Amino acid sequence: MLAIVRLFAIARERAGRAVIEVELADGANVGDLKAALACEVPSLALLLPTIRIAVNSDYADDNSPIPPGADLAAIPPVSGGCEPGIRR
Amino acid sequence: MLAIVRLFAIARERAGRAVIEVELADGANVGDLKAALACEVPSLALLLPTIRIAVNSDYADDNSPIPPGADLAAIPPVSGGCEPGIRR
Amino acid sequence: MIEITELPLDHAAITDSVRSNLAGAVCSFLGTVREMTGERRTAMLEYEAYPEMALKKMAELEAEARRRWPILEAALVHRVGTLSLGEISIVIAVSCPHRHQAIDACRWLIDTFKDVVPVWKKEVWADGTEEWVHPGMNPPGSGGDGLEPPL
Amino acid sequence: MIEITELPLDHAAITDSVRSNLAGAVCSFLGTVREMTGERRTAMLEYEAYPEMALKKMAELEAEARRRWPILEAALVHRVGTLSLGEISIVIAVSCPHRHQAIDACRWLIDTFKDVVPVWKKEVWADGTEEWVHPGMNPPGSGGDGLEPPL
Repeated sequence: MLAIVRLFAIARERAGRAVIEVELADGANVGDLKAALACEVPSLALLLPTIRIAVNSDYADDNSPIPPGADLAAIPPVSGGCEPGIRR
Repeated sequence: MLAIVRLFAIARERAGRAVIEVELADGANVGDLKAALACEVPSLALLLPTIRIAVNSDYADDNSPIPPGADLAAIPPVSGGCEPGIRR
Repeated sequence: MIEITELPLDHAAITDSVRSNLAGAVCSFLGTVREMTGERRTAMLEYEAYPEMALKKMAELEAEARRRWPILEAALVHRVGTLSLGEISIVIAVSCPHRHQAIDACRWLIDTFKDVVPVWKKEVWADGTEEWVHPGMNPPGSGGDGLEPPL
Repeated sequence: MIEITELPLDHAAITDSVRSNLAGAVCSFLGTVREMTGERRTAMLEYEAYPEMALKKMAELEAEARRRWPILEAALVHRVGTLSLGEISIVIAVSCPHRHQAIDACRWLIDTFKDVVPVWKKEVWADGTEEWVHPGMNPPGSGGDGLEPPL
């Protein structure tokens, strides 16, 4: 199946694009997707350990299945709001 | 010396006036003032245990001296703000 | 900004007064006239202050808060007189570099304000009765004695 | 009110939107663009969101906050795009019957927002360099890993 993954923030900038399409085996899970992304876009490989994948707007772990047609996104650590470097 | 005491809120309403003048011995302290107030205005007697006296806009205890000409006030428990009955 | 006023409070202007390019966070607290207290319905509130002492204590609160947190700007404004349902009785606004500083300072300021600043509130209930809200003078069992302001 | 917008935030309107006759307390938090971070000077900030997911997570945060506190009204609004010094990036406003409820709920909402809502910030420093603020991707020693959003 074809997985269409939106990229944001540093992931988008490192990849040089806002969307990546990768071909996955049917029944692939999020871990498989991350492995495919690392192959497809080597510039993302070093970021991937800190990136979470969202499946249909929910955070998913590596074992989560990827339903066909799911909305997929690569989510770098978030920092909405106003103050860097505190509390983390 | 003459002590001029401002009354607020329930103390003002119970006394029926906003200012009380009482004659004190020179060297009188806040405890003496409260005793004089209880004699002068019997309707305040039951309130006095919960009332604090302010001397020149600071809370004072019974042993505090009363300088001649001091601004004096009877301060019922305060409740500025917005929510009754919580946290106390 | 430290103020006691009979005029309606402009919370937007008070909040804007503490904004700063050095601040990453602003926390504003508004006390508003609540209609229901348990089963009882409020018609309006009357606030009375001892203005000279209130302003002095408010300035002391701001100074103490500035010792405890890196406050850039602070505003404490209380309204007195008769307030209708939903109207604002108090606004406290604080700006700090970081968010927890601003929120903690704002919380400490409103808590301590209610302990030490000589402002009193009278409930005018919808049934026509009136009642001063004096912690420690209210019916037994309603809680502490309110006699030991920490400042 | 749950919103992601490119327009400047009207904090007064957002705060007014949560006022209620059933509330005795309103707490509003504003995140603003701070000029100094340590010795470094910010020129502007750029915010980027994954809007669909951000709105969903913001609605989940509001729902969870309503389970934890007796919230009457809540508003969560984040701005995206380029923001100048002092401008407001986020407003969170909450009304509750009592003050600690409103302050605690507001604090929890801003903390949890920053943990789970997909909004990112890029510092554009006054020296012309740019830097995404990604906790856990920043220089070693800058703190936790930001990898376990609680929701």
